[in-house]
Amino acid sequence: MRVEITDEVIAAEEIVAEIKAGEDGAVCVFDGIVRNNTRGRKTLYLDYEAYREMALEKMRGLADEAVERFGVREVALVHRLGRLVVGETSVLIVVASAHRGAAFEACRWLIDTLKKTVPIWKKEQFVDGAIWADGEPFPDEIAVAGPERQG
Amino acid sequence: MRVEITDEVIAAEEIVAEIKAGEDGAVCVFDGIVRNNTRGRKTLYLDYEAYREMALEKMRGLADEAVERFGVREVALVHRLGRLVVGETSVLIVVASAHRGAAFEACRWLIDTLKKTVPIWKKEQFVDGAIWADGEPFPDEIAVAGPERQG
Amino acid sequence: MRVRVLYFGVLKDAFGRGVEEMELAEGASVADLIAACRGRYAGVREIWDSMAVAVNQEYARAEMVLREGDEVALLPPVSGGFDW
Amino acid sequence: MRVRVLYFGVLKDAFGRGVEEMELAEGASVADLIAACRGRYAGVREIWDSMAVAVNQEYARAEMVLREGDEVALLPPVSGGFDW
Repeated sequence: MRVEITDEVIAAEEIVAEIKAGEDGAVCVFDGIVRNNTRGRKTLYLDYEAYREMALEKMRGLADEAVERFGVREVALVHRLGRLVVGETSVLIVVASAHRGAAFEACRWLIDTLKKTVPIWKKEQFVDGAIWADGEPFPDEIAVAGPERQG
Repeated sequence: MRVEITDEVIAAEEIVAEIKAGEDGAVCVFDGIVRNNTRGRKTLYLDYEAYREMALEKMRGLADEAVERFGVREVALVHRLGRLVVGETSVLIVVASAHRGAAFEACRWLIDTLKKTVPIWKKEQFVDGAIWADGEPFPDEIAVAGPERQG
Repeated sequence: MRVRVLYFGVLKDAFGRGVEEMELAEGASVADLIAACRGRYAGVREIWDSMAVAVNQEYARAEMVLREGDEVALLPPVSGGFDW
Repeated sequence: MRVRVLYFGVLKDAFGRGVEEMELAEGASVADLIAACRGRYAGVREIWDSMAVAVNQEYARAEMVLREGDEVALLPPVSGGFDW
């Protein structure tokens, strides 16, 4: 299990090569990269920040859960923080498994769940301003309704 | 679109690097590798053979259809033939897209459809004998029922 | 009429060759060709019941009528959908 | 009692800092802390309605009662589920 938060360029080839073993028949890789636009607005770069200790702990938990839920053999989950330019990898997920179905499902579940539950944010720098990217709302079991919604 | 049947080692890193463009936010890769066993029987190597011209034509068709069906930007689809040892890549699929959902779905559809409809076969060499791998039955629209089933 | 028949995978091993010319009656269909081949090879029945045929590199139905010079490929199920 | 409050993302920019110590009444809950912070920042309501809170690095419910020395993090929705 390789779970990391890093400030450096993610060495994708190395991570993929390292994870493979003789009993694997399928490797599924998700590479999340910085896109040159958001809804047509031109992006210059992104700044990623995290609640670092908690994010790493949550990522470890997701990797363990993926192995248990989908029966895959091995998982790598690496997120980069700091300033990333267009084309760079912000998150890399690699899943190795005997069979492809489990590899795909675990990989998809990992990125979907990571993006909803791991405390990492990105600020997008456009040519004409910067915004914190709209996040997907937290799942109900995590969200804390504001006081006005509780009454 | 990079669609190839090759007798050489598949240069995965090169293919992935080549496919990425500024408008992509997600790259999904499927790497099908030779496993060291099939149902517990130890594998020495696999020999892949194809109805080469037809297989290439079918793969081109699948790549085009993936772009159209899932709205992804770009697809690479490379299959290797000949003798492959444990750990080597037999098929590599790379899908680049603005969004991850389409990338995953196209990648999964490509490998599932390739394995049912592209005329490529593998013979497994075990320590104690060789067999042509059991294939999944052809989809109904492709299968030709034998004469005995027609009456 | 003559057609060119290609064998792949387990069928190639069974027939001991990958290609041959076959003489068929005018109006013979894909099903007729399969029946002729089947008579020459007492292999496992499942292969014949789950195979596909390509005529000139396109999948073809059993009732398709063949023509002089066609390239007919007999295709066992392709490699291992449930294998990985 | 004193707790340590961490701000992230848009909240960090809004408060102009990433961390501060806050004095709360004994028995104060996560909801009480949010109400206090909300009073100090007239930002968009949606953030407060869709955020999460972690106490000592675990997601916590609004009714959870805080204790002296807790690390409480206010977390805006995480990065862009519908973005890629």
